[in-house]
Formats: sequence, C-alpha cells, structure tokens
Amino acid sequence: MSDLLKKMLRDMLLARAFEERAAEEYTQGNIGGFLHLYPGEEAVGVGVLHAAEPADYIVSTYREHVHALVRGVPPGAVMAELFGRKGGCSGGMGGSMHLFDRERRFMGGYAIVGETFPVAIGIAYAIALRELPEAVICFFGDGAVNQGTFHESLNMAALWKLPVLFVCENNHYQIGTEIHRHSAVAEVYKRACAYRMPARRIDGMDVLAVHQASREALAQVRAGNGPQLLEFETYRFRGHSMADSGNYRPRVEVRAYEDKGDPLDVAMAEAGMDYPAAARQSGDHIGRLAEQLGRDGHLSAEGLAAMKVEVADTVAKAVAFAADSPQPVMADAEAALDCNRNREVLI
Amino acid sequence: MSDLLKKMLRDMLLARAFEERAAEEYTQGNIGGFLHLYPGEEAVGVGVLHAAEPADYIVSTYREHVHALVRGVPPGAVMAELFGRKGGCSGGMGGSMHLFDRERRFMGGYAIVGETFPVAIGIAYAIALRELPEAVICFFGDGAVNQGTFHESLNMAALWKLPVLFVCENNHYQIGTEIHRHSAVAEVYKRACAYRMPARRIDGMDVLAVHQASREALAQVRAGNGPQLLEFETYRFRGHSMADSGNYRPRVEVRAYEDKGDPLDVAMAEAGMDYPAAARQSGDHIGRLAEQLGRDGHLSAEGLAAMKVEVADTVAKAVAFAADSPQPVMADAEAALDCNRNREVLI
Amino acid sequence: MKSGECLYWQALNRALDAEMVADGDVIVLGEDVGLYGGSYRVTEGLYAKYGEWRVRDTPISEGSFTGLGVGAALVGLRPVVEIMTINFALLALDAIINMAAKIPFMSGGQFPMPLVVRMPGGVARQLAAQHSQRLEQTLMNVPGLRIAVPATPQDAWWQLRQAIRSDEPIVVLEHELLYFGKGPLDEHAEAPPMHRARVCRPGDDLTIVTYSRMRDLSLQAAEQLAEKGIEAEVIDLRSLRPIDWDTCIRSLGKTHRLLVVEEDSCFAGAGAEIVATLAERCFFTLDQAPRRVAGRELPIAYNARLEAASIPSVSTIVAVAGAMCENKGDLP
Amino acid sequence: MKSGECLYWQALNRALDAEMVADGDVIVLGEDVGLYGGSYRVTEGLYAKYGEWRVRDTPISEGSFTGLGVGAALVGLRPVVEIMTINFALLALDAIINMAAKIPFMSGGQFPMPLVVRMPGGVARQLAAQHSQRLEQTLMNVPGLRIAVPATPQDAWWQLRQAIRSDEPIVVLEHELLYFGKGPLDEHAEAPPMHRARVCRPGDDLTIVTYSRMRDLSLQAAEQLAEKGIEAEVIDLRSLRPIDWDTCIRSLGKTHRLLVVEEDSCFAGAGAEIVATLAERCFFTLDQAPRRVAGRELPIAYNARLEAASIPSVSTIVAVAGAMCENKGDLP
Ligand SMILES: Cc1ncc(C[n+]2csc(CCOP(=O)(O)OP(=O)(O)O)c2C)c(N)n1
Ligand SMILES: Cc1ncc(C[n+]2csc(CCOP(=O)(O)OP(=O)(O)O)c2C)c(N)n1
Ligand SMILES: [Mg+2]
Ligand SMILES: [Mg+2]
Repeated sequence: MSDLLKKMLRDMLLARAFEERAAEEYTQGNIGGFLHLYPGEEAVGVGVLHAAEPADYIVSTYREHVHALVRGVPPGAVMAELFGRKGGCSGGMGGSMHLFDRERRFMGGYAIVGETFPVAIGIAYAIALRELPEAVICFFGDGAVNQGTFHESLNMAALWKLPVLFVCENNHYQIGTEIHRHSAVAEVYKRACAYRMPARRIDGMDVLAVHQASREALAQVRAGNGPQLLEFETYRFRGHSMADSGNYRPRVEVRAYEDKGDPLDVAMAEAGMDYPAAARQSGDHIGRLAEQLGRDGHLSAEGLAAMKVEVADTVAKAVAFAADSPQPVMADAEAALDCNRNREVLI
Repeated sequence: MSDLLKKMLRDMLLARAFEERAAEEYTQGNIGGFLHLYPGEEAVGVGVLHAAEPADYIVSTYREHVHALVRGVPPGAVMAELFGRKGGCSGGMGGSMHLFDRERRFMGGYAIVGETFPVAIGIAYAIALRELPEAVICFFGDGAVNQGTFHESLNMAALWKLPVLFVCENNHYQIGTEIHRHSAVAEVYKRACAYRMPARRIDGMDVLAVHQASREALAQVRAGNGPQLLEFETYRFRGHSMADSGNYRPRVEVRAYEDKGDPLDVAMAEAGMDYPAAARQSGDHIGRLAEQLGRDGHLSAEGLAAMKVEVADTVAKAVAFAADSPQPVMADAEAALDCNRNREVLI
Repeated sequence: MKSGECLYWQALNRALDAEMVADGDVIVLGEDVGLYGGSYRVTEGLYAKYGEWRVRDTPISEGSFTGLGVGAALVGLRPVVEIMTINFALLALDAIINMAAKIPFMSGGQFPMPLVVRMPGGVARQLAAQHSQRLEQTLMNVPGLRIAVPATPQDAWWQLRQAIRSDEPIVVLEHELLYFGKGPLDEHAEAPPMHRARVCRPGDDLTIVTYSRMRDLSLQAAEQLAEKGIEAEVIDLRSLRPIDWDTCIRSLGKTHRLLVVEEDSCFAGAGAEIVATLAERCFFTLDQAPRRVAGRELPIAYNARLEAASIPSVSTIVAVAGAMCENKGDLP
Repeated sequence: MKSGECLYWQALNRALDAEMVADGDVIVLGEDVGLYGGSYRVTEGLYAKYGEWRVRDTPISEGSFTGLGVGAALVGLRPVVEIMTINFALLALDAIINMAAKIPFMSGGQFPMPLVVRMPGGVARQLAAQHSQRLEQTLMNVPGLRIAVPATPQDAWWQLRQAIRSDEPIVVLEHELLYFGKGPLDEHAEAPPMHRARVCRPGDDLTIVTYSRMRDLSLQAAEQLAEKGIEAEVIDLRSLRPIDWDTCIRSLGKTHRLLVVEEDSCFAGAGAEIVATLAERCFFTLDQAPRRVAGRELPIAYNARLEAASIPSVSTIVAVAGAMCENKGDLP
C-alpha cells in the first residue's frame, strides 16, 4: 500500500510540475491554442489510472495531459505534442486537446464536450462483443453531464451492460458557470439513477479513496456486471484555460479546496478570527499526502526531495525533447489524413 | 363530473372515428406521406387536454391529429391538412405530421423525435419571463425519452422552474422496438429523478385518472412551482404508421390492452381455459367508459347513439370540407416561406 | 423480376450479408434494424442470422449510436450504422464530421476508421419538409470523408461492400424512392473503383452530370431528347467525394455543354461544386454557360403537387437541355 | 484607439445593448454569456444590466438551448442565441435547419421566427481540427435561413441590429480573429440593406469576391497587386444567403476576371456557389476561367506552420491574382 501511495505521490508531483511548466511554455509562446491545465485535480487522474489495467482503454477530454502521463505516454511525447512537433504523441496534428496513443490504449482527448461518452461505449461495445475482460474508462467534467450524449450513451451502456467506468471529474465549474447554475441536480452521481446504474460520490482530493473506489468499480465492470459511474469532487486551482483567470470564484471557495479546509474555517481565517484548534494544514492534497507518508515513516524528507528532483528532471527532459523535435511538414499532415487509405486508388 | 365524462367520451369517440376514417382516406389515396394514428391512446390526449386552459400551449409530435381535435382545431381543418389542401390548418404545407394552429396555441406537430422538448421549454421560458399564469403541455412518446434533447431540456426546465407539463404517451413501443429493448429504465417517470422533477405514472387507459392527474399537475405548473412529468401507460391498437402492420407484438399483449384484461387472463382465454370469473369485458377503454356512464344513469342508450351519430356526422363533414378545399399553389408556398419578411427587400 | 434482377434494397441486403459472413468484425446498428428488419427492409433477416450483438437495435439516440460506431471502429470493428433517414443525421453530424472524419488525422495517423454510415435521403412521397432533405453539400465539404451515392442495385451491391471493406469512414447515401426499384445484379462481376463515375449513356451534344435518383430522370430525359435529335451523354457520378472529374472533363471535350441535374435545392447544393470545378477546369471547352436543373429554393411542401413542382422533373430536364442545344446546328 | 473607433466585439456588444434597451423581448442566451461576460466579451455587462432572465447562462446543451430559442421566438421573444463557437453548432443543426428554418413554412405561414443565432467560426490560432471549422455551405443550402457575415465593427453593429429586428431566422457568422480587430464605428450612420455586398476597393482588372476575415487579406493583397499595376476590385459579400449577385455581376462587367477567396476548404465550400452562379450568369463576360483561393483539403492541424499553410495567405492571393492578370496587356 505504501508503495502504491509513493508511486501515486510521485505521479501527482509529476502532474503538477508538468502542468506548471506547460503554463510557462505557453506564456513563452512555445505552446499555442487552448491550454487546459489540471492542477488541483491530480488525485483523480492518478487515483483512477493506477487502478487501470494495461488492457483497459482510456477516453478523455481536452484536459487530459495528466491522464496521458499517468497512463504511461512518455512525458516527452506529451510535451512535444503541446509544442506541435513531430515527436508528439499525435505527430503535432492534435495538440493539447487531442493526445492519442494507440499502443497504450489512450484513445484520445476530445474537445467537443460530450464526445467521450459515445466513443467510450463504442469501444466497450467491441469488448462486450468479443467477450474480453477489459474495461473502458471514460473521463468527463460536471459540465459535460448536461450534453445529450451523456444521457443517450449512459442509457445504451446500462441497457446492454457495456463495460465502461464513467468518471466524472466534478470541479464544480463549466468554465465560469458554477454547478448549481448549470445542473438541476448538483450531485452528479444521482443522475445515474435514470439508468439504474451503480454510482457513488467520492472525495476527489483523496487519492487513496479515489483509487480504492476505482479498483472496486473496475473489477465489477470488467467482470461483465455492467457500467458504473464514479463522481469525484475536486477543484481546479487555475482558470478554465490559460485564457481564463478564474476570478469569478469566491476566494473562500478556492482557499477551502487548496487547503482542504472547511470553508467556514477558511472564512473565519480570512476574517482574522480563526480558532487555534482549526490550525491550518500545510499545503494542498499533494502536500498533505507527502506529509502523511512522512509521518507514517514511509517516505523520508530525503526521499521526498529525491522524488521532486526526479520529477523536475523528467519535466526538463520532456521539454528538451519537445524543443528538439522537428516540425511536421505538409506531407506528414497528408499522410495522417490518408493513414487508412491502404494505397487504394480512389478514382 | 358526469358532464365532463360525457364530453370526454364524445371526444374519444370522435378521435376514434376521425382516425379510422383517416386510415380509409389514406388507403384511397387522398392522404399521403406517413400517417401515424391514435387508436388506443385516446384517453391520454382527451384526458390531458380537457385539463388544459385556453391560455396553455400545446406542443406535439407527428401522432397529433387527436391532440389538435381535442384542442379545438376544427375537424375540417385537420382533415384538410391531411389532404394537403389550402383549408388545412397548415395550409397544406405541413401535412399529417405538422399541424399548427396559432390561435388555439397549438404550437405544432414535430416529426423529428425529441424536438418537442426544446420547443416546449422555449415557450415556457417566455411565459416565465413575462410572469404569466400559463403552462406548456409537451407530448412525447416512450421512444423520445432516449433522445438527448429530453435530458437537456428537462434539466433546463427544472433548473429554471419553467412551466411545462411533460406528458409521456408510453405506448411501450418505438416503432418495432419494445420499451425494455430501448430503455435501461422502463418506467419513464423514474427518469425524472435525474432532474429532481415531480413525476407520476398513471393508467393511460382511464380517462378520468388522466384528467385528474393532469389537472393537479397543471395547477402546480401554472402556479410557478416548476415543471412536472406525467407518464401515461397506454397502447396503440394499430401499427406505428400506415406502413406498419405492428405484427411484431405478441397477440396476448395486444388483446390485453384492447380489452383491459389481465394478460394472464387473456392468455388463458386464448388457450380456451378462461375461468368463468374472468368474464371478458365488452370492448376497449372507450366502450367501457360508455358502459359505465350508462350503468351510472348518466347516459342513456339513445344518448350514446345520438353521440355516435353526431361524431360520425362531424367526421363526414370534415372529409367533405377537406375534399372541397382547393389545392394550394406555388405562390402560397412562397408566401408561407416569406411570411415574416414584412415586405423587407433583401438586396 | 427477371433472373439476375433484384430490388435495390435487396442488393444492399445481400451486400451486408456477404460482408457479415466474410468478416466477424462487421456489425450493423440502428433503429429497428434488427427484430423489425429495417424500415426499408435493408437489414431483413440479418438479426435472425447473426444475433443481437452483430445486429443491434438502438434507442432513438442518433448522436450517440453513430458515435458508438466511431468508438467501435477505433478498435477494429467495422460498424455499418444505419440512420433511418438522413433527416435525423443532423443529430449525428458531430459524430460524423468532428469525430469519424477527424480522429485519424488528429491522432497523427494512428487509428483506423472503418465506419460506414448508410442512410436514405431525398424527396420521397409527401413526407413534408422535415423528412425530405439531403445533406450532400454538408458532407462534401468535410476532408476525411468519402461519399458514395449508388443509383442502381448493382452499384448498391458493389459500393456498399467496398465501403465496408475500406478502413476510411464512408457515407453511403441511398434514396427512399430507389429502394423498391429493380435492376440487374451480377454478384460475380468485377467492381469498378468505388469512386469512378459512369457514363450511362453516350452522346455528343450535351453532358448531363447527375447522381442518385436523378440518374433515372436524366436517362428518361435523354431518351426524349434523342427523339428530338439531341444526344445527351449522361454521367452518373456514383461518388460525391471525391468526384471523378476526369470522366466529366472527357465528356465535355466532346459535348462542350454542361448541365448538372440534382434534386437538392440549387443554392449551394452539390451541383454548385460540380459546376464550379468544371467551369474552372473546362472554361474554354464549354461553348456556353453551364446550367443546373435543381430543386426550388423552398422547403418541401406536404401537398403532392407542390412537392412535385419543387424538384426536377423529366420535362424540366428536357426543356433546359433542349434550350441549351437550340443553337446546335450553328456550331462546328 | 481613435475616437469613433472600436473593436469588433465592442460593436457587437453595443448592438446588443441598443436592441435590449429598445425592446424588452430581446433576450440573450448561451454558455457563459452572463456572469462570465462571454468567451469573446461580446455580452460583457449585459447580465449586470438586464438580469438573468434576459441574459441567460445555459448548460452545455447546444441542441436544446438553440431549440429553446426557437420555441421562445414562436411566442414573440427575440432570442439571440450565442453558440460559443461554430464547431459546437453541429449539435444544434436540427434546431436551426429542421426547426427555425422550416416552422414558418410548415405551418403555412402562421408563426414568426425572430431568432438570431450568433457564432464565431473559422480558423483562429492553433485550435486544431475540432475547433477550426466553418459551416457556411451547410447553412447556405437551407431555404428559410439568412446568413450575415459582418467583417468590420461597423457592419457588426449594423447587421446584428438588423438581424435582431428581423422576424426571420438569421445566422450571424463572426470570426474569432476579427473580435479584437478595430475599425471605425459611426452609430448614427444609416445602414445599407442587410444583405447588400460592398465594393471595398474599386479596381478594373480583376474582381475578388470574398467575405468575413478573408476581406482583410484580400484588401492587403489588392494593395500589393496595385504596386504591380494590377487594380483588383474587392467585394465583401456581407451576406451568404442571399448573395447580392448584382454587385458581383456589375463588377465582372468591368474586370472580366473572377477570383473567389474563402477560408474554408475548397471542395463544396461557400466559394463553389459563388463561382457556379457567376459562371452561369457571366459566362460570356468572363474572359478566363474563374478561380478560387481557398483552404486545403485537410482538417486543420494544431501545428502553427501547417495551420497557416492550410488557409489562404496574402501571398497566395497575390500570386493567383497576378497569374490571372498576366495576359492583362493582351486584352482589349
Ligand atoms: C459542445 C461544446 N460546447 C462548448 C464547448 C466549450 N467548452 C469547452 S470546455 C467547457 C466547459 C466544460 O466543463 P466541464 O465539463 O465541467 O469540464 P472542465 O473544463 O471543468 O474540466 C466548455 C463550455 C465545447 N468545447 N464543446
Ligand atoms: C430523430 C428521429 N429519429 C428517428 C425517427 C423515426 N421515427 C419516427 S417515430 C419513431 C418512434 C418514436 O417512438 P415513440 O417516441 O415511442 O412515439 P410513438 O410513435 O410510439 O408515439 C421513430 C424512430 C424520427 N422521426 N426522428
Ligand atoms: Mg467542470
Ligand atoms: Mg411509443
């Protein structure tokens, strides 16, 4: 267990460092387009994907760098894709929102909200038809729940008992619209009732809870017992994308998630009235995990420092790889488009 | 009450006679296209629409002749529309699937499954914005529930407390696909849980039950308490449209609905083994209502006979009106398309 | 029916069966394609033969079951999605355009997309505005898609099988009024390339470029024109993306006159691209302005007469072609 | 910014405000149009001023909130639906095409449809294939719809207000790269008819027909061509349905050469209709084949260089126009 926790801590550190570096590279102009970052939500991606088997398939959104990294896509290939280079995992054609890695069954980042649902049930349909003990993990946000495809796809998944784990990363916002302003029922897991699909809500800031719930659910899913839905309550520390400051959110709310405090305690503290008992914890969910591993004697201060160095080094290498990777040329684009032509002469 | 029941009986008789005549006219070539008929489902349309106020709006599907008739659209105008004539309620442009009558707030029949939902919430949005004590009645079938717009629209309706009564005519079939083969949850009313919307299931073969439930729900809806959903269990006695024999359905099932018998009793009877106790009732839900009114002393045999004559006469006149109505010409079509141009010169 | 003849829907049915026997990865899905046998009978019998996992009845969820086809294709199934009619495809365009056509490209060429989306379209008989549409021009503008428009049982048989065997996403546009038309079918004849146009009738005076159901009307018109001494060459495109320009250009080199016949409303319809490219490429070959006979700029009315007057008829084709050839004698 | 100048998004913002003040039936809805102020700031401040019932933040439900606009328009509201970008409009096409454009017709002319659907489209900066599209050709083919494509702050101000005041359904296509461009705005100047094309630059040698962002590139190209002694007349269509053919035909009467510049991929794009109709109507006016400068037949790559190479540039326009005018001296 402590080994698993250490691996997950390492991946969370990598996730954070990678994303913060991506933000810098964006500011420097090395990354273009829309850039949606993951800080705050690490425990979800890391916890879920550590529960996945290599034979499972992953379908994700435009906020998917960390999903790809934890899945094992080389950090250099991810960063190179953000740079739009040939060495990127999509050859520079897809960019930040469209990471793909067939070998690792990373079935793509989709940028139209709600597309992950039908893709996921399609893959799951093939698994069911072939009677394989595999699962599809389908990521989506709280905002995506209101797209028609959510409803249509969950109905089909439940009706035909398709092996999908639906994973809602509920960060409470659809860009600037808070969940109570976009959903009649703000508890996403409750919406699975319309399909009689097992569903739970889990603290998405607790990587172990995320991992355990995912492992249990995936075992059921792979066993052919039909789809399940897990809702992880989490928070993004940054704006929706690099173009968004995120300043429509109350400060108390942001601080409460960052520090895992009770929002009321945070409000008190802000007002300079905090009780001594409500001593602030140090740092966010990642910091707390590191602290806990330290307290429990599983990770020394040096161990943690070494982990941070390794992670920093990994990110630095990824950037170097990306920067060195050549630009794709038009022939590459044409080859990508025609990749399934099999030399067929059309006319 | 007995007056209301008599009016509803009359409308159900009209509904049946009108539709059976439409079938004949179709066979004779006076009606073209797709023709979706209502026999079996009369108690729903009649019960619901007798609970509507003139200020309420009606939004319907392609199976909407009876909705239009009960709403007060003149039978001649409905039949003429089926004939594609100028005197039709849509001027011959819409046909069977697209009956409209602005004056009577009959907001149209829509032929793409799932369109009624957004249209209904749009009208309701205007009502809510204007703070009027009006409601929108939105009809749809059990198959329509799986369209994404159902989900999207119910969420918005519940979120903004829009005044809509969602009315599911659950006849258990999406053309040839029985409800357990198209919906993970076959009780349509249960799917409203995903929007925390009040919902009930009612026997759709019992016009009084339909009427009462509708009246209660509409009062709530008009009072601004948000949308509600009513599911009426019913059955179509014919195929999906004139092109469909409906013979994918078990005989026991069809008979059970036609005669309001218990399916097991019906099965026994078919096998020649019916108990004397399970004496067959005479006729379907319409016949039973007439019988009951007679038993209770509200409607004499002559009264019923007169009612049937009046109904037959109404239908005959509607057909005569339709047959006499002129064909629209191309200028009419152009005028329909440009009806909102207000003499604006475009270029 | 003569031996060796069959109905259009039957040709499609046999094509599906042939491919499903040959390859266990081929699946069929759509509304009422299974137990019911398909609205136009195209999938009749397949459910009984292959079972519900390979012939899947779906809920009314066009957006998602077409997307399901995309997902299944990513892992090597060869889904044939039936959208009951093209009018409902408006709900599935994100799956077709944003997903099927783009994933192979966006992934840098990593994924197969052996998806076929079949659907009838066009103006049938009094189905009114919402049920009498085409979507050619929408789909034609999408790089990454291919579009087949078989007009005969033989082409239906050939092109559907080719589409299923292709690893690229292909839309097969059928026509509601073609299903119950009959024609010869030789199951053993060798297929021409899927996107090759066919000269259905040779002629020297005028080239009529057309496709799908309008092929039949154009051929009838050509017969009538022949009686007036005008020999029209009729080209059935068979494919709308790509378009076999060479066959058209070769014909224009002979006739010098171009008439495009399409059922769709004229403005920005499929014919626009045909006229535009041929005007660009054959400007000096043409000795008069190209013309289109197409649908009116109106939604289709339910009324039968208005409906008929909204789409091309044999007599309009004859009239326009005749007018174009009036000065026939004057030319070298 | 000079006085009397403003940004394109600001012109749209003022147009919305002006119409909302004037008419309580005008409402705005879409994702993040309210509290957040709109992704491209177009609705900034309106929520604070008019409240949530008139400026409505919606869930991510494009199909249904566009349809909501249709329903609201049926009873006399004048909804301005913002679809965050046109890429998401594929999910709303049923509402736009099958409902908004057809209901007035299908009802025999009984219902108003004062609906405006606004959306940015086009290729911006490295937004990749799913976020770099247009839908012109799809919408152009729909009888019952009108399409405005304002290219300047002044036209944005005029055309959005005209669209809101019209009782017909109108799509306003904006462009992501135009929002932060500036230009003069005179709020009191009288508006030309909404669908009238504008000759932005007169010239005798060649007519460039274009619209939206390609107007800017075409004007720049015209300046460079002028240095080479070639005077291009640049026509900004401003509207794609209907198209103001007369303005184009008048120009061709002078220049005899037609070049269409569009951002979209060429095959079956908006330019196809422009070339087709002008080839039909001006066949003998043209002294050489019409041409299109358009996007490549590829989805848009994320990579910046490939993206730039996939759409027209000033230099391509100059090159093609230059080649078309090479024989300029030879002509009468
Ligand atoms: C169909 C569609 N509509 C709108 C958008 C624009 N958009 C991109 S992300 C987003 C918010 C999604 O929120 P959520 O699903 O909660 O995911 P999060 O970004 O919070 O991870 C929106 C509206 C889109 N990409 N696709
Ligand atoms: C979007 C769409 N898909 C498919 C169809 C074809 N179709 C017409 S009616 C129908 C079945 C609808 O079933 P249900 O909603 O239960 O209504 P019912 O006909 O039983 O009254 C189908 C699939 C359609 N009209 N629209
Ligand atoms: Mg979110
Ligand atoms: Mg039904």
